[in-house]
Amino acid sequence: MARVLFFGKLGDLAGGRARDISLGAQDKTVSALVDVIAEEDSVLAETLKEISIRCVVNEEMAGLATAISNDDEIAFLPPVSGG
Amino acid sequence: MARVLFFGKLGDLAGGRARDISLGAQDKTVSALVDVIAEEDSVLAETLKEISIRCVVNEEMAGLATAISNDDEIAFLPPVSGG
Amino acid sequence: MIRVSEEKFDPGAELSAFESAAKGAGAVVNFLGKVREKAGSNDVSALVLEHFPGVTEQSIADIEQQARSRWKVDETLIIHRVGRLAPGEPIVMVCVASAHRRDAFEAADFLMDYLKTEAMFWKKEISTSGEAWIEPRDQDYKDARRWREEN
Amino acid sequence: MIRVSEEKFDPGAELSAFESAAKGAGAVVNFLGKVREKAGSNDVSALVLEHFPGVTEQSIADIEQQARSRWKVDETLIIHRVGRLAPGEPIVMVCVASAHRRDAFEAADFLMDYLKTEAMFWKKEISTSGEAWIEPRDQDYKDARRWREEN
Repeated sequence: MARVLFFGKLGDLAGGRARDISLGAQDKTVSALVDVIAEEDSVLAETLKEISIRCVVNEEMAGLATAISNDDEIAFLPPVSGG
Repeated sequence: MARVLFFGKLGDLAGGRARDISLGAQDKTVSALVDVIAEEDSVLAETLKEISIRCVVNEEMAGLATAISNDDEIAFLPPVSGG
Repeated sequence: MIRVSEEKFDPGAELSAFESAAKGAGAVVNFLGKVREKAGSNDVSALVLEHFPGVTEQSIADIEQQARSRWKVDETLIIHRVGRLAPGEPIVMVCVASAHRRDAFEAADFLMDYLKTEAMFWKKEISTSGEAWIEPRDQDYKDARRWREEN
Repeated sequence: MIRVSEEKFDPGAELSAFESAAKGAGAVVNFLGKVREKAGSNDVSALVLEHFPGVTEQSIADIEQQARSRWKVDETLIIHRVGRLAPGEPIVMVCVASAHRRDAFEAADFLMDYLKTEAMFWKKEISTSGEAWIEPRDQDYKDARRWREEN
């Protein structure tokens, strides 16, 4: 199972901050993960592909083409706002 | 007697922060006061006339031509340095 | 030092500890950000701050490192709260100690601009008009760009 | 508020009181200046600050008024010590509370530049190399001029 994290407004949209998702053998990238999510929640999946959303895999900056597996933690980050 | 105040390095030069000086009937300006001071201490008097020295009479900005009398407080201020 | 925590902090006590420790620094600049009480005409009831543990701290460490490479700074302290905050509560505090005040002012100003636009936090304002995720204002992005254009 | 006094002050306690009183201000910027411990390679033993009672307070009030006319500021606090100060002791503290951080940063920065070059204080540094009256550095005058040229 891949651990998928949704921050900020994405957590509200996903109905939770974390979700465990089982990747099939053919699901080798972040883009494929988004397609898996789209099967259940197309609105969330479309939002995850927006240009303003950043992706972090195992705490490293990543993109839709980044390779992932069931051992990874994939986080989706909307625009940040500290202070 | 006019009350004359010397601040900062001028106080060190004058050997004191305040001095009471009796102005004669002809001593009607700050410039005349400086001349009275020059009789006893020409080095101090020359310094008081330097461009960087400001003069305040009764808490109002003044100059060498400002009129004064024995009831006044005349302060000489070197460049300020706060903070 | 960097501290990201759900715990309330006391700005006065933090400044005391910081300035006592910063021996020899002539100048200390401190910024304190607090939860506002009004959002337009609506009363704010809470601010909820999320972070990404580990990644957030690293993003702040990167920002701090940039400040240290650009200005002569003796000590820095960055405190940022997460969780649910009430109006008027301190959110963020940045302290910079330096030999001269220009370095301290500019480094603190830079740190705040970058904390606003680069550090990994997300915040939701809960007010009488509902809930809203807050993103940096155009002014915040403009402020952050100053440090790129000028240098 | 403006306070010129021989009494030591506690920066942490002052910040606490200030930020609690500044209800609703989202941003508080605080500058603290301390007596340096070294003058070049010489150890500083004391700083002696003179002022002109009444006139000094008025000169600070003028500076504060300028800041308030240029930036949106909720509250300001200016504390300045006079008399004999030991190395490491606080000399000056400026606090500005505002709705937004740019106003608070710029007003505090301006206040310090003007306190350095316009407020009626004179200071003598006593170090292992003797006594010296300190005048603003060229950098201080340059800093103060920024506010004239830019606006």
